[in-house]
Amino acid sequence: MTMTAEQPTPATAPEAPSTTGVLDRVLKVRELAIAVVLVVMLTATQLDNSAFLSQQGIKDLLLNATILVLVAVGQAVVVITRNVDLSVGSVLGISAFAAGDLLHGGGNPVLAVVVAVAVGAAFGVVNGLLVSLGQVPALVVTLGTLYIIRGLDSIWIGSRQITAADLPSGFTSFGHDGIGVVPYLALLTAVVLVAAAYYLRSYRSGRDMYALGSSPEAARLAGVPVRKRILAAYVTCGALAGLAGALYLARFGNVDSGTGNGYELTVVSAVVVGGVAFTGGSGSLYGAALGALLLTSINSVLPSIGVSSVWVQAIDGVLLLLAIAVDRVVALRVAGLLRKRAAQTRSAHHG
Amino acid sequence: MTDPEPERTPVLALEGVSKSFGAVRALRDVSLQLYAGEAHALAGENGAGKSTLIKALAGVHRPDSGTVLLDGAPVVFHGPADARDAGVAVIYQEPTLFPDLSVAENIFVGRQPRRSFGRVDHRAVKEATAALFARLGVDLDPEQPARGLSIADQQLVEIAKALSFDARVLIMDEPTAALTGSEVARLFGVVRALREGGAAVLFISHRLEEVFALCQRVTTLRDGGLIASEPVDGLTEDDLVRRMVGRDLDELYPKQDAEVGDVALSVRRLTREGVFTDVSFDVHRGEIVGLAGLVGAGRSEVARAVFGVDRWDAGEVHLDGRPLKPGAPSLAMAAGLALVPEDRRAQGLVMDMSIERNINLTGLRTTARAGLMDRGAERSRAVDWAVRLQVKYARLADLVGTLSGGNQQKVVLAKWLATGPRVLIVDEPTRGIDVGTKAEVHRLLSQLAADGLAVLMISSDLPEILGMADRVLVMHEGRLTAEIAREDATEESVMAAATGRGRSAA
Amino acid sequence: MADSSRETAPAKTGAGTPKAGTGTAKVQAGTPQAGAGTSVPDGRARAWARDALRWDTVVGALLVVLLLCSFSFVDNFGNALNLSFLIGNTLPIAMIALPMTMLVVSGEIDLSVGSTAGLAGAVMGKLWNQGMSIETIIPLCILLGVVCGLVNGLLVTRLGLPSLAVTIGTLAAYRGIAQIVLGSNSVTDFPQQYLNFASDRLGGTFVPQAALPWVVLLVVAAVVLHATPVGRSLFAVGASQEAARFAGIRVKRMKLSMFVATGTVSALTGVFWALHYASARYDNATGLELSVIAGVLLGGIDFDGGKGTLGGAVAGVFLLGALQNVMSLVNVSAQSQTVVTGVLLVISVLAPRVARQAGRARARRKASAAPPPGALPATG
Amino acid sequence: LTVAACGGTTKKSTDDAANSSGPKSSASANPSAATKKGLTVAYLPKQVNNPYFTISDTGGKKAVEALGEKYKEVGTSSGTDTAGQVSYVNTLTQQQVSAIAVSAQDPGALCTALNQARKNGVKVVTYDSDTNASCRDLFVSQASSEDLGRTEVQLMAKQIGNKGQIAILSAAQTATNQNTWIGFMKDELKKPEYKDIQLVKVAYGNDDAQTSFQQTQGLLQQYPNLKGIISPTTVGIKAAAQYLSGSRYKGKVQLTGLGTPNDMRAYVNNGTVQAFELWDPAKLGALAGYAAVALASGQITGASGQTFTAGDLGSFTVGQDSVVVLGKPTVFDKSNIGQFNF
Ligand SMILES: Nc1ncnc2c1ncn2[C@@H]1O[C@H](COP(=O)(O)OP(=O)(O)OP(=O)(O)O)[C@@H](O)[C@H]1O
Ligand SMILES: Nc1ncnc2c1ncn2[C@@H]1O[C@H](COP(=O)(O)OP(=O)(O)OP(=O)(O)O)[C@@H](O)[C@H]1O
Ligand SMILES: [Mg+2]
Ligand SMILES: [Mg+2]
Repeated sequence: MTMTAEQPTPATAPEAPSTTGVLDRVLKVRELAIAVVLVVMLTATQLDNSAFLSQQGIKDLLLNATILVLVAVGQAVVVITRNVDLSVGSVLGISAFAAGDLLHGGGNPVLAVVVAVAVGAAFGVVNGLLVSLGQVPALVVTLGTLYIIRGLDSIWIGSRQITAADLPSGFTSFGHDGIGVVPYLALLTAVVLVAAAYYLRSYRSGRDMYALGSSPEAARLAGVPVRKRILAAYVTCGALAGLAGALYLARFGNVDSGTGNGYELTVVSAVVVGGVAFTGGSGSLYGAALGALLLTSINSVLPSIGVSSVWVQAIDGVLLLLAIAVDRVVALRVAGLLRKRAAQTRSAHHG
Repeated sequence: MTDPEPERTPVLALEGVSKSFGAVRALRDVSLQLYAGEAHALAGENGAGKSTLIKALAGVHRPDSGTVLLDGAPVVFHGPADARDAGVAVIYQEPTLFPDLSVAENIFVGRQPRRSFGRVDHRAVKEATAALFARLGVDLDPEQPARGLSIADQQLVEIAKALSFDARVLIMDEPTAALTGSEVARLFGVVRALREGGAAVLFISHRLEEVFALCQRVTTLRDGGLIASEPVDGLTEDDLVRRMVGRDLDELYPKQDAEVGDVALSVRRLTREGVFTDVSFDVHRGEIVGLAGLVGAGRSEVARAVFGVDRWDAGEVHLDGRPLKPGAPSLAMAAGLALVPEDRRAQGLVMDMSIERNINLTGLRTTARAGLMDRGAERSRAVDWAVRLQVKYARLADLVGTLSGGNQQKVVLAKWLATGPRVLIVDEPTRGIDVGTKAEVHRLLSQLAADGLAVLMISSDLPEILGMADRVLVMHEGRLTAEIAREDATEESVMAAATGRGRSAA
Repeated sequence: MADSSRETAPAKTGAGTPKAGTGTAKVQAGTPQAGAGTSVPDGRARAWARDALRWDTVVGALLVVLLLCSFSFVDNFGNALNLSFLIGNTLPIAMIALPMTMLVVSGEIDLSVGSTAGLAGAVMGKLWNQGMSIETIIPLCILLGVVCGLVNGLLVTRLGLPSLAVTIGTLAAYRGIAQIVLGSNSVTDFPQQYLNFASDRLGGTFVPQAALPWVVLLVVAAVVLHATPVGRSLFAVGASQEAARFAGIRVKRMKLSMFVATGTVSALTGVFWALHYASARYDNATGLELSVIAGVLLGGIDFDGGKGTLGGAVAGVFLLGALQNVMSLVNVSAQSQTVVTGVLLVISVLAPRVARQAGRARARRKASAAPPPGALPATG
Repeated sequence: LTVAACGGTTKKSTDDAANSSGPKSSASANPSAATKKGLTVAYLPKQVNNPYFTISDTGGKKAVEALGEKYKEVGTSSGTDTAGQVSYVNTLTQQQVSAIAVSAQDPGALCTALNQARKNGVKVVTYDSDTNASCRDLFVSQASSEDLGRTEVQLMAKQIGNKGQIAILSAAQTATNQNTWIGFMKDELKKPEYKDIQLVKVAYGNDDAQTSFQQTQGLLQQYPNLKGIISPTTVGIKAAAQYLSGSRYKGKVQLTGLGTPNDMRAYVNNGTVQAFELWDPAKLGALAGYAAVALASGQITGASGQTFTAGDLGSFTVGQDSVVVLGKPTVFDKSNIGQFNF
């Protein structure tokens, strides 16, 4: 018999506030690191060029980020479930045009936004069904739908384009006006972001997404409705890409069949920089949003400190590498710290 | 064979269930009844179909024929969720945790306590987890991520999860395989309480003494068929083994005396910060050295460091007098070291590759001729070892993941024994292996030692350590606390050192 | 039969996990199937059927069918000039697909291949303009590819960063450096004999001269991946990095060398590109990575690693190339071609799955009709 | 491979050989030859579905069909897919069309393919964006580069009162036509009447709305006293105008360059932009079509000094380097923009 030995006096309910505190902080540090980089970068730019953070400057920064933030948030939801949606650029393009087409005929702007979201969500359903029902690799499927939607988009649109003249002036001014320095678009984006993040954190179905991204097998055994959740993630992603399309139209006042081409790589970079792991199950929407903000800000910072556009792409790439490397090093450090902490608390318990 | 008690309806039952995987008939017309307030054991060799039966009960597999009865009425579980909703809690043979989620979230996934507007109450989740752990006597932080938990800790989390359901039926597939005595005792205490509270329990273990300690009834399977379903009272271990294996049991610990030779493996002052400290020991040719300790004592970590999978911070390791480079498993292998790791699914096997490929993964250089793979040599190496270890398989080209748990373990052993090592470290070598095969593995280890191999055996199965080791090393909290000669090794002396009480002379 | 076993492997549920799409390709080409422990009566026949149904075989068959149909029904397809166009235009993709397949099998990915090719071309143009001899420039450019691959590989293996993220970064960085190096210049005046080599055909045949080195590379890659210890290790590393490490495989070194190989071949491709199109610009080969990846994916290589065959990848690349050529010849618009490419990709992952499900349904029907022989697999 | 060249092959050693490549049309022209019937003229724009090219190719279609010939259009859906454009040239060669009218994504990369086409009897006309002169029979230029460069500076100077800082927002750094125009702008700015105008920066927006946006923002932040921006690209000017119209710089910072009336209508009407210019793309396409048919009928060979008639566009003479120029660009402002629809 092996069950005779004495029990090693386990502490009841190991309520260890120190470990908990560290953990809490660690979870936040991941986003904090990006935030710090962002703040440092903006401050340095401001010191170099005092016009940078003028009222107009701040407004521009926020406006530039909104569209990418929206798409990155949607993408992050999908990536958290251990999938990916490469078709977001195409979806953005086609829903922007759908909205524009409606407004072109003198439609209602609110309706146009709704239509864009609906178109996006519809493509989200397609992606989601293919991935979840077919149980096939998301990368391949969405690369496929990237091509398909792009092709359909150009067949439908042909050489037509929507220009600012076709749009009601209220719609375009919605694209650049705001309350003080905060543009309406940024407000809308912030609301969507907070709502989505709160949902992921505080609802069972939101937690399910993390669970199934972390281990699909365990999720199935735990009775998580895997297909439903994956579908929901894709629909969210599609809908947000659609919304981003509508905002794109408002902001740039111009859409043609090329709109959103190649956007997927930017979005994926933003999500990765924001610390959302491609292996699923970890990362936060705030991180993804910060990643997007960081990327677009770099592209505003470089021209305004007079860096020649020739250098922009190289600097972009190097900064992206730096951001993920720094994030990784910080994470490793913290993990090491935790390991030691854990060892210490363990010996303290048994000691 | 079975004599259903007419006055009671089983809570959950199988009737005439069959299930095939391709040509493999994992279950053939099996029936089973679980009654409230009764602990029911399921016995059988590796690959007998125990886990498959459990998965049929839990809605993971749909039986090819036969029915599942809930409270006497036929039901169809379309998935694990249905079974769960019907009050069936399952601990699967292999822990299935979410590595990125906290331990607490792992336990409550999909059924977190909620606040207003359906929001998850994170605080309640944490508190409920802490309470569960207290009940089980587990020392884990509810907010710790599940990633990095040892197999034993993972198993404990799985147990806590199953308990949290307050289920009517509790099904446990080898929950104790990775646990040491004290955790097992705790677990049994809790399970008894549940059973007395009216729950039906189905329990699988290859440690027969556990079956006798916990269960009232036992059902035996062999080759997917039902052999017997009978009360435990009046059965002996030998009876049970005969039902399972179809013959009498060989001696379980066939330890041969071997001539102890030179030092083969010498570990000096090995330290990995935060994991283990100042570990020194020798293993001689012809010797089996047992390494005992409680779960989390750091035994596996020492083995991993010696083999080079982890780096060490200080100290040195010599193999046959030559120093080993830290962090270089390939060099360690070349020097004649082999490690059978504890986590066969993540570390021991490539689940998506065939049995043959897995066995040959350690011999890529030796089976190659002029830099090209020699298919014939690969094949015969694989067949040779699969046969020697009695792996039960349909075809060598089948995915190793389709084997039963115990047979997977045998493939891991085969993979390493095939390298013809001079020093063999085995970490929980018989975890999940049935008694018959266990005896085979022990005989093999003993034989190898007799032929001059140096063996370091890590095991949480204390009788195994006591039965097989020439010498027992004991670890506690990352330190070696005792070295006990075979004559002096008893359950008491080892446990004393493992719990850090009697710091006997090293 | 392998098919029905899949049903129970729960890991196959989540879409992101090791997937079914290429599952049937996992038993490597030509593995002798009948086993020692086999008591399955028709094992060989089934194994053959399974082999024939493997996706890479299907893609190969599709390619052959497409070629045959085009020869008979599409005007101007079969003549030597067109075939040489077809091969010449697909060659850059086919080159990079070789190391990319191996890299993907080992569980990583390199998106910076197009940029590496562009950078090699840009450096080539720059040095040429400065009067260096082409015989010095080409080795230098290839060395540059080694460095590019090393950078990717070191970031991935040493820092443990995800390769997707790293190579998105270097995708931008290498292209940016190319832009800095060559700016708005476009260098076209490379020596004629080199330009000829890159565009001429072999004797009177339709085979471009440049296809010869590619065939050599193909043979080398195929042997390494499918018949050497290195190849075996790559599959193991891709399927389970941890288990591979515990088996004494040098995972990091393995991956690093695959990144280097990819960088090197990409640079070589960049040189070929500049000569083939007689133009070195910083934006040469933009977007090439997507074509490579689409071809490789179509050929049934699993991006989670550990699965796939080189033959499948090559067939996938040429299937896309041939399809584009044919569609242009029959005046299908670029937009519709895009749609066709996309549909093909989706089918490439859906079809094996549907086929498997159909097969399983058939097996179930058969099983319920006639109970299988009671023989159980022999023990050992 | 390298055996032949012990000392190595360098740029200088091949310089002489390089210029003579490409089949020169040696046949002589017969200006009075009849226009052949049943010809096929294939348009290969930089990018299909690009509104600008659609207008010009539609113009080409009308012209070609008016002559009773067959028209077709093929092309890549990306404006930077040079390899794709090459394979289209290859395909057209295969299909034995009579002439190709191509707007080249890259001046060099198409050469091999185009020369192969010419060897197979296909006439090659470039329009809008030229290749190296040795790879085509004729280039139909939208306007003389010199005219375009200089007039844009003149437009800008008028709008800012000959005084202040200006910047240029171009497309990609490799865009040949942009670079030529910018060269002439810089030259024009050297004139004494523009001594108070400083060109502070050339920025590149890569013909991408978002990048052009951010480059515009950067220019305005970096040079707070900036008075004007010249954007000689339709995408760039559109993006810059949209940004200006929604910012506090609207009306204060002047914007001019090349744009289409439809794109710019809203900004001219709301006061963001005073005037800009462009040629008529439909006429450009039509002229390319007439030229292609004339070449294929043997009425011209592309040698300088030859003359051909281009329907109601009138008669054109081939100039230096086998270039035909469409004419002067049109300036659009509030007074006339209503009359144009393209
Ligand atoms: N997914 C699967 N695909 C194919 N065969 C399978 C699968 N799962 C189980 N089997 C086969 O079914 C038989 C029964 O396996 P099972 O896991 O039920 O055994 P077990 O009694 O639990 O053994 P152990 O004690 O080793 O855990 C074995 O022969 C096994 O190889
Ligand atoms: N990757 C890791 N990260 C953090 N902690 C870890 C990691 N691996 C193991 N640990 C912790 O280190 C301790 C010792 O490891 P481990 O449990 O493997 O030792 P052991 O004595 O071999 O126990 P077992 O009997 O379970 O094998 C455990 O508490 C475990 O939770
Ligand atoms: Mg089992
Ligand atoms: Mg252990």
